[in-house]
Amino acid sequence: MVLGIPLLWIALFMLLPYGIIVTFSFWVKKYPTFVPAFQFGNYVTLFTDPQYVLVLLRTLKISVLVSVASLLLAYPFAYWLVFRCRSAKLRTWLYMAVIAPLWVSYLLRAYVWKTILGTEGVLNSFLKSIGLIDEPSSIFLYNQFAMVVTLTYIFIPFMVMPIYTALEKIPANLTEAAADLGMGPWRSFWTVTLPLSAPGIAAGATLTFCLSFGDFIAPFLVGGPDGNLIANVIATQFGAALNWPLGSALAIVMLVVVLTIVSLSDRMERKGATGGI
Amino acid sequence: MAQSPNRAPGLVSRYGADTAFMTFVAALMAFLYIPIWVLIAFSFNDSRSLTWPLSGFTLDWYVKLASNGDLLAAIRNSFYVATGATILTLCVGVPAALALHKVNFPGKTVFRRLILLPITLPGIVTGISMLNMFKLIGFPLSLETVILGHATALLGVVVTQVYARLQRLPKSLEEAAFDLGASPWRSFVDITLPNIRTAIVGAGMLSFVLSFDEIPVTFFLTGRDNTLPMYIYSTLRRGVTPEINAVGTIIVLLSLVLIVVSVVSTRDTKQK
Amino acid sequence: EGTLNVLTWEGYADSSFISKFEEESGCKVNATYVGSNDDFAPKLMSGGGVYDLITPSIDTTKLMIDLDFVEPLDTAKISEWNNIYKKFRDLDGIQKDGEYYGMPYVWGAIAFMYRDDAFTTPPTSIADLWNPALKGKVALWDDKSSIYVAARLNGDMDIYNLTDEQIAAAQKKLLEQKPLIRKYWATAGELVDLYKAGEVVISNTWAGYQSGMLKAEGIKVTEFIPKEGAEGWMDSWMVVKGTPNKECAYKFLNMQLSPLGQCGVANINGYSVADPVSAKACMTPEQFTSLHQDDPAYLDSLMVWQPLGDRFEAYTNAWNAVKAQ
Amino acid sequence: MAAIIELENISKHYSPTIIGVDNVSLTVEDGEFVTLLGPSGCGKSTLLRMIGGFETPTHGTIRLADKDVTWDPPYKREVNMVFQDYALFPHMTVGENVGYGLKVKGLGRLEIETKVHDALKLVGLFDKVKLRPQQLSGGQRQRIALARAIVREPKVLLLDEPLSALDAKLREQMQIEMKHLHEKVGITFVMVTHDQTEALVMSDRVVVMEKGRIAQQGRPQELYDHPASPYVANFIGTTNFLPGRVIRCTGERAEIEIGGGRLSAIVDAPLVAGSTVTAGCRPEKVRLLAEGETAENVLEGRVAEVIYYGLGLRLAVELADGSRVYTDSLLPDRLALSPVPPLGQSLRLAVEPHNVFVFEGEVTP
Amino acid sequence: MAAIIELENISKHYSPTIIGVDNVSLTVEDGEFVTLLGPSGCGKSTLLRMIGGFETPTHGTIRLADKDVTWDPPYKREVNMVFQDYALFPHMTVGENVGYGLKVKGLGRLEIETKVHDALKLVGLFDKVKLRPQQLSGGQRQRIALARAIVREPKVLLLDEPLSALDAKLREQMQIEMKHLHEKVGITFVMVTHDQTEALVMSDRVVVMEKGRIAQQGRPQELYDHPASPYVANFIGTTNFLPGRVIRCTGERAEIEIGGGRLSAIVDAPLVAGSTVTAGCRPEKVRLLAEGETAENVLEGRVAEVIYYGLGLRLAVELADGSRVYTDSLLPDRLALSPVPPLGQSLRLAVEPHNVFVFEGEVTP
Ligand SMILES: Nc1ncnc2c1ncn2[C@@H]1O[C@H](COP(=O)(O)OP(=O)(O)OP(=O)(O)O)[C@@H](O)[C@H]1O
Ligand SMILES: Nc1ncnc2c1ncn2[C@@H]1O[C@H](COP(=O)(O)OP(=O)(O)OP(=O)(O)O)[C@@H](O)[C@H]1O
Ligand SMILES: [Mg+2]
Ligand SMILES: [Mg+2]
Repeated sequence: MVLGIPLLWIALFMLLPYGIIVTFSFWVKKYPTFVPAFQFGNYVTLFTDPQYVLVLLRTLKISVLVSVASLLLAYPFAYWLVFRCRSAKLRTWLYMAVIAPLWVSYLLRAYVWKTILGTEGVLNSFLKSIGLIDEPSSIFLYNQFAMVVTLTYIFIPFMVMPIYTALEKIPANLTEAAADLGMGPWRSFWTVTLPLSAPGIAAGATLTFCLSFGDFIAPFLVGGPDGNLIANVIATQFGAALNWPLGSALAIVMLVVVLTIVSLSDRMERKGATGGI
Repeated sequence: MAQSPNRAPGLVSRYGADTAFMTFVAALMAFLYIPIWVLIAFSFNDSRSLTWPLSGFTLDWYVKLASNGDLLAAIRNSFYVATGATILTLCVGVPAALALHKVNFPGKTVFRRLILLPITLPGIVTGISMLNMFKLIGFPLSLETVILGHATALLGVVVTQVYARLQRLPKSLEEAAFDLGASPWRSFVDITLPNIRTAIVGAGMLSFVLSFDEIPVTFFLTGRDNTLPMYIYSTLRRGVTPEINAVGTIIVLLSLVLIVVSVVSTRDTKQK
Repeated sequence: EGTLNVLTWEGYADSSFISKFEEESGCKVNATYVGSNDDFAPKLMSGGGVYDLITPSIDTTKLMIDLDFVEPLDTAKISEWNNIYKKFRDLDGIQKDGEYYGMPYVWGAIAFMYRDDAFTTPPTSIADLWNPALKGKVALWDDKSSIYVAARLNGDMDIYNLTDEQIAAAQKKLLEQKPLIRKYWATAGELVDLYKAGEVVISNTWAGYQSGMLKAEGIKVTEFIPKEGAEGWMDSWMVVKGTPNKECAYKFLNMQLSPLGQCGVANINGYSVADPVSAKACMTPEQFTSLHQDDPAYLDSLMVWQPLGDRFEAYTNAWNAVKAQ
Repeated sequence: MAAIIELENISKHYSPTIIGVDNVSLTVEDGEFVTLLGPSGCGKSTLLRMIGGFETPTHGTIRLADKDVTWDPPYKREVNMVFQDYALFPHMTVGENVGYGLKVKGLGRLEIETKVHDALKLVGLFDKVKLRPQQLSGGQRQRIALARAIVREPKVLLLDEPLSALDAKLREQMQIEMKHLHEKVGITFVMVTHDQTEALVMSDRVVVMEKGRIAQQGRPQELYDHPASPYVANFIGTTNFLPGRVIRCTGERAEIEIGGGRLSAIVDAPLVAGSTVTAGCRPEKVRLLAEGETAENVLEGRVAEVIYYGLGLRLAVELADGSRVYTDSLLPDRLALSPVPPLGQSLRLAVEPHNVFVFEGEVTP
Repeated sequence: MAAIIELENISKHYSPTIIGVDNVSLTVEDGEFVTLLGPSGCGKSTLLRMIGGFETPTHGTIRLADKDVTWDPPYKREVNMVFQDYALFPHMTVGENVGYGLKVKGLGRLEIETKVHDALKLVGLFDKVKLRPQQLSGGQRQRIALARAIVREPKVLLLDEPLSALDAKLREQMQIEMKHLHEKVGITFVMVTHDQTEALVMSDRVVVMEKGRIAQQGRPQELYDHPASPYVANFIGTTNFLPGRVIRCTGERAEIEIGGGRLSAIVDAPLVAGSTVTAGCRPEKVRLLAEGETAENVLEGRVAEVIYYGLGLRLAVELADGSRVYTDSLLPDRLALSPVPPLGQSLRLAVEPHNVFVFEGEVTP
């Protein structure tokens, strides 16, 4: 029974739906909707029509940038929390403080960046007031930069959590051993702490990457004319274009990309696990 | 008895590094919280527009909020969906975690992969695939389909958290219960459950929050009813008013309370 | 006696006039809002039994009929049917096999709009949206309508029957414009915000609606019909096939054509209405005039949307390709 | 005394290649204190867990009090286990922990309280009844685990390395206490340990295991004095192994030629003259000969190392062929002895023939 | 020999109430093997970690080879540490682990390889160079940790309970091996342990700690034979404590009246007649008197318990006042002895006056 319920659930709400989108992806669009068929036209379109390839590449780029940006922010923070923060209470509170924004509406958190980055927004007002710029600049909003900032802001907790856990699991005496063997703080970080936290980085990067990869809100809110991401295209295919087969094929592509990333990072984590921490 | 730092040349660089770290942490906190303060500030701003600078103080938006039937209905729906999804996902996720932990069966790795997949899988794929299914079997969309969608999408959250806790639970505890005459069911209720309780509560709380705030799956699976984020999403079309910021502010306050409660409650169990 | 679930645009079931209807008829109205005409089909596609009434625009009504989502209207039960502008009643989009499926309700133009303080010489042409001096200050509706705009700029005036070459030319034109674009606006509110926040000074617009909202915020904008002409649109009420609430549905349709409904929506959204008789009864003369209710020439000057049928994909595909770049 | 546990040809194959326990038969008498002793991985825990019902054997039969329980789950067996990590329930107080097994039995509240009280008295921790296990020290937790098992009055108490988590001093103390407890409650104890001293000090019978099989079993003294194999000799206590050849063997007396001299030994079975053997003897059975004193087996060598270990001295004496013989002495009275011999000094050692073990073949300890 | 480590009035206060180490001064000679011995929490690790540079003292000065290193970080000190749980890097092979500390020195690849090779040879694990630490057994890991520290040729090797994770047999073996290693490499060893035997067997000097302070230090034999306090007497080896009163004290000889009789003892400092004292003696210094034999200090009692522990016998003898005295005997030759006395038999015990310790006041061991 312990196994039965989850198995049934998986079969009903995961395997069946995935099976159906796979099927749909071979169907064909025909006015007014679409009809069953078995052909690879949708996939051919996806890989020959430059618009899809372009969007896919752009989505990959944005997702990588978001992962890297979150990593650069999250890692030093988690590192400081685990190894440098002396007060356990402060550590708990700061950790909670990073996770807490998750509880605030995702849309509002994204939306508020419009207010901040806009031409007459908070950031421009601030820069003007400290005399850094004379004229409000429009370079902050409605472009890929704004999307990366917003997505990083939203997904950073998902990077902090696994890295924190991974760092916490590193026995203190390993870094002590490194110091003992003559390694200065930097070298001991590069040779011991960083490699041992690799599984956490992998997990966090996977999560932020996949979450950004599937986002369609940020382009809508803060993206510019060149901000279309793959999820927007899928939504369009299911909405405006009424081309569910093509949309399904896109979803399959997305699924494959995510599965690839996940199994890559799984392998990395497993390698870390045999690292035995 | 206090140590004098000037005796310790090695410590100077350490203090330097500490300062750098502190600055960084402060900047990160600013990055995380300035937007939230901006959000809150606008809920008291007396202009309908969400553009800088603020023009004046008002509580109107809170008053309006209280009388906005659609918004209140959306909040109610969100509570309904989040509660339903949390209960369902716990009902499926906890047994799944137990199965992963204890039972050895063929295809276990596939099972694990599958059940954890929705965590990383973009919600849009979950939403679309389930939409396709409901469409195919002719099941009308409603809040209940959203609940099913959320429960599926959040399954992995529950499974990972509960599974992690189970892994940390010494196997000998349950064996000791068997040994003392407890049947498997009894030892689960008496021993395993109390010891994974905080993980279940934590996973439940996280699921609740994530479901409450979920958009992509809801977007594809909801019928005519709006959840709160969907309501906000649709008002984005007409133009967001600070009413939404007022809702956001209330959510921030509520989550603060919840966070404090959860911290306090986990601290309690630690003391035990 | 029953609850009507309507899938419609905001304002079309506004409580300012619906509550009165609910009181009088005893029918409860439950509204869900769409953001685009493209939302109707997906929402109805995944199973029936959810909505009773919908209000797609004239380019989408045909699709609804072809998808078999809606049922023929019993026009005898709509008391003011014959008061509706004949031009609208005769539109192809709401008929099939001699039966009417849609009840015209409101109409308007996809006009253009600019911010007064940004221009010394008021723009008069679509070409002004291609003016490099306005780099980063232009917005355009995120819709296949963009193709219509670009096609007109290219001089292809039969915008609903463009050839592949003409669509490609329009696509090229839009790509030329892309560097100037601040944002492709998706929703009415978004465009309003863009103007308010000073991000944008010129764009196309749903005539009457966004300018009204901006005026309320104290932002001076002017709508204009460019010399290349403007598209016109018209929304109709349609009854979803197999609705169990037929009685309430017809009560609702009648109310919407009555002065209550017609002025209700005109006051909220600033759109022109389909029944001049009701309009005359409830509007001030100024409002009546400013909404062009008595101006058949204006109506005729608009290129009212037409269903694209098979060509739909070519248009959307071109537009998506522009966005993808 | 009747047999309470009977294992008949028990095997446990975790996989075709991983064999935890290999065809073990063992009978434990009612009230006995039996220890399973062996190095890590030899299958002690597996065997114990099969008695407890936590593993099912792949072969063989387990009988408890004449009842076949081979396939019974743990909660149906009248045995209780004390786990190595104690497995105290962290969410229950000490009292609740001890009472849990009674609650499951469906006893009344009052009865449970009395029994818990008695059990805690027995282990001397009644004042801790309201505390949580985490608030106790290692030794205290250990005793609570004992109390929890004993309170159910099982026929057999199984103990898997019950003392291994304690420090040396505390372990020694607990060894004595547990032995007393065994005498008091009269329950059969089956204990797993890899600590030789622990096994010898505590048990009535020691079962030495080697790679899933029983290498030898018997009373502690028996095993120590008459190890059946070099493995047992080496595992229990320290043994000097001296490779050699049989010169002659008459009756129970054998003459062995070893590198550094000659040894006679009392043997159980006759040996073939000329065969390769290994002679063994305990360091404490080797004594230093005084000037002029003679003995049957005399070995000559030089002091190579002196190891002091509180209780006494261990000398490593290097024989002529370079092999080393260790000799222990307790120094019951230091002043009465000649001073500790300096490194390099020549010495003569003696060992009685009945203290020499002889194993066939060569042995690499 | 020169002092290599000098600790001067070292204290470590973790907080105003938690005092890890309390005003300790200690000098370690070059090449010595010094052991810090004491029960859990007495500050052994803290002291060692301050020498290694992992903690900074709140007071006092640490000098290594005459250089003040009190404030130097670990990587600037010429000492190396072997951690209790080895702290091998799980993401590196054995070879990389051992070579890690050389890489930083800027040695060439070839030189590193040679040194790693030599170090692994030294600990007998050269064939494991390509494996990961997780693939090794506890004892092997321990030796790799040793090799990793030694390969850097530090002036001092610090060892924090290096053997505590090993089983008894392996531990014993490693004790000998480590002692040999110490002799071979000639590096100063400072080791922490809470195992008395380990301390006594391995070290040149033992430092017994009690609550952050040094209770006594000296050669193992000195400590065992002349414990300075009941704490030391009890912590190192087993001691029979007998409460009593001083009857008279002339010169170095004191007469003590105890519950079960009288004892004379040789004392260092004169005692006040009539004062309450506790007499102590080691079980192995107590011998059974044969029929008719006499001795200076004779105690009479009955056998209350017989404990067999391989090496020998321990008898618990109950004196007239109910107190128990333990006596150990090695049985160097079983047959030469009278049979083991049965429970309840009357016995006479003797202990030489110079084997009786006298501590002032009452002692609750
Ligand atoms: N669950 C298991 N699956 C596979 N092999 C196992 C399992 N449990 C034990 N083994 C193997 O069976 C053998 C005996 O294990 P067991 O735990 O009984 O040894 P042990 O004598 O108790 O050792 P230790 O002193 O280390 O506890 C070992 O080789 C071990 O690797
Ligand atoms: N980081 C720390 N913070 C606060 N107190 C500490 C810390 N480390 C040790 N202590 C305290 O200092 C005292 C000495 O600890 P230390 O670890 O040196 O003892 P130890 O002799 O090594 O004990 P063990 O044998 O258990 O390892 C203990 O009371 C301990 O609780
Ligand atoms: Mg075991
Ligand atoms: Mg320590």
